[in-house]
Amino acid sequence: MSDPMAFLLWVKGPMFNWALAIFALGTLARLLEIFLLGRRPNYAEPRGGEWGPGLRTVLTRSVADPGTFQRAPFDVLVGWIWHVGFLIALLLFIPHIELIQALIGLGWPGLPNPVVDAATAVTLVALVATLIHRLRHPVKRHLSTAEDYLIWTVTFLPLITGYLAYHRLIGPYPLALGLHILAAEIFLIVLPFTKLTHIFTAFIARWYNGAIFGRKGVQS
Amino acid sequence: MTGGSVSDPATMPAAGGPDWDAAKAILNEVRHALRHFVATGESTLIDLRAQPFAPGDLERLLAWLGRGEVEARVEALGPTRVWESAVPGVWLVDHRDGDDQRLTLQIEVAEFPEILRSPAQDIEQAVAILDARLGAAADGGP
Amino acid sequence: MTERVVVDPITRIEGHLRIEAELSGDTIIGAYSSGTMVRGIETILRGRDPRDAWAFTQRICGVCTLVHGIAAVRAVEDALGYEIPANAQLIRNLMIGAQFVHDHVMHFYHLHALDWVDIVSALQADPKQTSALAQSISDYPKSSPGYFADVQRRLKGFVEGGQLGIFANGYWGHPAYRLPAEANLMAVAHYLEALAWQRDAARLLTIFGGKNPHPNFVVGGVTSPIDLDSDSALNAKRLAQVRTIIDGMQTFVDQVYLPDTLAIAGFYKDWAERGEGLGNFLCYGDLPAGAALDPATFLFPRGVILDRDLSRLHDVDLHADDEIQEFIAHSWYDYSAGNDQGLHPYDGETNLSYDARGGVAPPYRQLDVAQGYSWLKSPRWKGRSVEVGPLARVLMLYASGHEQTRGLVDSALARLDLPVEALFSTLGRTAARTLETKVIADALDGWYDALIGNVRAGELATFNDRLWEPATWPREARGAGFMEAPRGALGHWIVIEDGRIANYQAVVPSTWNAGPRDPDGVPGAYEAALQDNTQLVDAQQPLEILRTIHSFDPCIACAVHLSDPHTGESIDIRVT
Amino acid sequence: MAASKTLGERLRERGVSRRGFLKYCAATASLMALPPSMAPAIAAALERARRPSVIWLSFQECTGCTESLTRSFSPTIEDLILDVVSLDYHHTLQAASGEAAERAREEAMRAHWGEYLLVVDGSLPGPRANPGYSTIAGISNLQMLEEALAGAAAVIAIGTCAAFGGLPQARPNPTGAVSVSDIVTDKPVINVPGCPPVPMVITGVLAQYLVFGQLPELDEYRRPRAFYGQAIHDRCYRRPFYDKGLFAETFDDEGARAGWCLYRLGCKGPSTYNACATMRWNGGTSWPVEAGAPCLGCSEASFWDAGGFYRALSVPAEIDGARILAAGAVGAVVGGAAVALTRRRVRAGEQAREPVTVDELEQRQ
Repeated sequence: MSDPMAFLLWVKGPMFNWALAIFALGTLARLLEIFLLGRRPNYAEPRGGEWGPGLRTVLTRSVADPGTFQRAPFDVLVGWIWHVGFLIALLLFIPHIELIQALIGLGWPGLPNPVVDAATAVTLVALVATLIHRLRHPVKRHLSTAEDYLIWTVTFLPLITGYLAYHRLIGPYPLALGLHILAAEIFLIVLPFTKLTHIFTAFIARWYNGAIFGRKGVQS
Repeated sequence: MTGGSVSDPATMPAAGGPDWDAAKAILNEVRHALRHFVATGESTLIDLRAQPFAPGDLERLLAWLGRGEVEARVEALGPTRVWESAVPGVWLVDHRDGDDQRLTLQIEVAEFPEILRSPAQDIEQAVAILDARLGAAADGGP
Repeated sequence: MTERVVVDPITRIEGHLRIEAELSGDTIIGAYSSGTMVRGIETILRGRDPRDAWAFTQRICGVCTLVHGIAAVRAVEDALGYEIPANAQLIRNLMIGAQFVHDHVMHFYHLHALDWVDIVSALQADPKQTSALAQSISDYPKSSPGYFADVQRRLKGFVEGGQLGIFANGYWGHPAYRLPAEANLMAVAHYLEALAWQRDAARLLTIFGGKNPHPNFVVGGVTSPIDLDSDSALNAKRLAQVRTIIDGMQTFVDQVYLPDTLAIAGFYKDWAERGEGLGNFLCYGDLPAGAALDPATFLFPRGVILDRDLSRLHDVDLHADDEIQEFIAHSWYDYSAGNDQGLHPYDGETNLSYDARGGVAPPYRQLDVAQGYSWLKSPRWKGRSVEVGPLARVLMLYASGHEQTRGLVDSALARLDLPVEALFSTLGRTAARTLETKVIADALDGWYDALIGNVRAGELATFNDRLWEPATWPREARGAGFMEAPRGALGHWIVIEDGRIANYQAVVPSTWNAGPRDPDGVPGAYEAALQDNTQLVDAQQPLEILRTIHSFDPCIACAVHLSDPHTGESIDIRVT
Repeated sequence: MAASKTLGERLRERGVSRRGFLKYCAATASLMALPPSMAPAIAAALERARRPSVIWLSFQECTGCTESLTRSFSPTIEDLILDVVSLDYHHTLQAASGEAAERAREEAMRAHWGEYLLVVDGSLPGPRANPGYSTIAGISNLQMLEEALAGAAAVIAIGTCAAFGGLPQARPNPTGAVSVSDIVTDKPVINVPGCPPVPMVITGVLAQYLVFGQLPELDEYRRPRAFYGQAIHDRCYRRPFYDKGLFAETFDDEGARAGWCLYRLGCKGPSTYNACATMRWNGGTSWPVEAGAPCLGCSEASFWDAGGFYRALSVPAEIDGARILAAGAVGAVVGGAAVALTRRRVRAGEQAREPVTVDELEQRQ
């Protein structure tokens, strides 16, 4: 595989198919697993609705309460910044929309490249900051497992390779683009089997919590 | 064909700078060259051939630079047209081949373009040439 | 094996061609034409997106750089029943026409002229007399004694500089060169002039297709949109530029190419008696007047002439299995159901088989002509060996009563004092090329005016997106794309399955003309043209062979482009 | 054979004045993509320059590269043939045929052994392929290349076929075609890719060799940086539309007419390194993107197999149902195993659990 174009074609062709399939069916299996765990029937008289509070919780848990913010403002702020930045880069960069449209037929307007570029730069800085924070904070360092570092890496790689490819900071371009796609594919493959699954489960879990509390008539 | 540069008032842009990227980059370079020329007396050549111009950009740039007071034509290996732009010290040198196809188009920031100067070696031979012509004249020449 | 005169490489052509000729005394009694290079483009096409095919097939040839692109998009359009806008058809006509004019002029001056023009003799010419000669045949402005003196001085400096470059080892001084020194100098000047001219002519394809060689095409229309208010589309400035280029082409054809051809032909009238061969001619027809590819509206009529009988044009059906077939009796291929049958291109199959089919291991001195001796196949129309190209087209135009052609042919024959039969010859073929160039150069006006008329009327469409997406296609489709290329009838046959190319075959002009003998031993056009009518003054300097072969304007990379994946010899040593 | 003259002498003999010479040098600098300030250095070099002997071998090619060469405006093909190089062997242009042509090649090789420039267009059947796939004068391409290589000063591979294998090497490479650099190991090779290359890039590289007698600076693919240093996309006049997200959706919509970016129509400009966007084609007339055609990426290795000319660059090459199913099966197995593991853990937890009633708890207290 000495030829970067051959490498690019491999990551865009066979490797992409593998990654996509592992991601899709892995995620499906994980979601099935979670749903098949099932909810124990609750025979208690419901004291409130499930849907309203469930949706409310999806929103409220997405915004840190003042207490949490005061305890760990860095985690909240930087966490938000890089999550939003990541989503901008992922969903509003025009070549990405092009890819999604080719895959599922759905498209939407993108943002001008300089905006996406700036968002990516901010995200990269934020991610590096989280890593430094994690390494320097004694409690966090103690709590961190190998999986945490793996996940940081697979999240960071697509962004940095994309940034480098866009600015042509590594050459040749087919290699740079190939590395970026490969990084994204690794992200996809790892996603269903690690805590990255939270991309799909976070909102479900929040809704679930909210729904249970709502049923009990308690505000979560 | 790579048409000549005509300064058509209809296409003359309004006052202020052009708002297209290709021209801005060139004009910045010209500005830099002018300051350099004023400070040091060193001239600068900018090749306009290999620029990522959009269709019509070159014509717009030439129209924007406009025409100054001097225009010249050199006949050497095909025609070369030279004119001063409306910005003093900023010259355009349009080298053409024998079929009037453009070889290069350059902006030259200088007192006057090099191609107009009589080559020193030619001047060294000038007296001999003059003498020869005088000799021919004596023999019933012009 | 008898010893033969071998000419390999035949230079000043496109591709790799070898001619072997058997002599009896000084007369050629047997000639064998061999294409010696294969790439396998049709194999490469299998499984690909039919919309991409034009780019692949276009690289069959960089000389007739447009024709395979057009044939490929037409094949896909035929398969899908894909209509294109009238403007797109007009733009394609303009591009095809420009390609003809460009290609024919370059062929005459840069590929063919040195068979008739002795460069070295031009050094002896008197520029004044050359000027007088030039002015006597044309009003072309570059004809002053000073102009010819300059050319001569440059040529002299070049020869005396000691490095003859491309002119080294030509057959200079060969007795078959018969032009006076002045005519030679004029031709050399025009050789250089034509090199400069062709650069401008090529620009027409660049305006519509982005570059030349290998301009861009698209299934469903053309790539350039029309918008008079946009810098980045075909606008008034661009269209005016097209007009200027057309004018330049017409001027050169009228004032240089046409007069030069007639002037030079006058010295070589004996070449009106040899070099024809088959007497059968085929033409698919091309250059429609409207949006549809309707043979009734073609400038070049469709038809077949058999046995020189101009009174009867036979019809051609590209889809009928029993009309166009390819044979491989003397080609380095295998057919799965026997090597003596013919296959229609839809069912075409081709397995490279060099060693087993008689290919001699290189380095070799002679081909084994009893077995396979070429990478070209032998196409036949209803079993007949036919000639395609300018001569076929001019005969077709003449036979169908095209007024301008009749006028041009008759006046040229009258000028040269030759009978109509003179057309069936090497000289006739070369002259036909010039005359059809004139017809096409003039026809450019009509297409240009029609395009301008449409634009004025607000009809701007250049592309039809209705069938662009493969999802809109039937599961299976097959189509034939044809055109008249400068070298003759060109056909591409495509079979589409599930949006992909299942089979692709091209039968090209130089395969018709340069192909080897068929199973019945009937020779191809090149072979027939050389046999039994050509004498060599000097077997070491076979200039006569070059004259006749070059009169066909060989394009051999076009002619050999076939191969098949199901072959033991195909090996994949791609470096990745 | 008389000693060849320098270019300076030749031009003077043709009556070219000093101003004309200065202009020639300015044009040459521009041609070689050098800054105009290099003109005096070029003038000095041209005074001494002698036409190098060029032997041009055409193998598995389409003659498009030669045709492109003839479209060069500066220097023109006439100037190139008459002044710049001595084109001693070139099938398409040379007068001699057959044995006389081959003799011209052998004579030029002998006379300029160790000094001539070898130009190759077209790929060639490699050492493991049948040599009969391409022969000239009965000699296989490989043998002819190896013989000519022995005395060459340097090799220029013109066009994508010679540089990278090109069309003949496209999948499934039916004739075992290889590129020139696959064969040449001990001589400098310059790759001038493109299908065909921009005319002035070909002449620019030849002029560079004539002027400086050495090869230009090359990138990792042995391409001259001066011409292949930047991606089409980065120099494209339509780039601002890409940055704004304005795209032509078909060949004749509002966007196409306004000159918007062709990315969605499959333009390979972002991954293609070539000079089209700045030098343009045919004397600056136009170039594919200007004519509404997405860049095919023709100067890049493997561009024929790069997944379709009308597929946007970021779109996967092909979605292969069978492979997705296979990969999906792997994903399902892994996912299923994870499910099974979790369920077992849950069941184990359930079994290990000791149920207790409220009464029991109260009793324990």
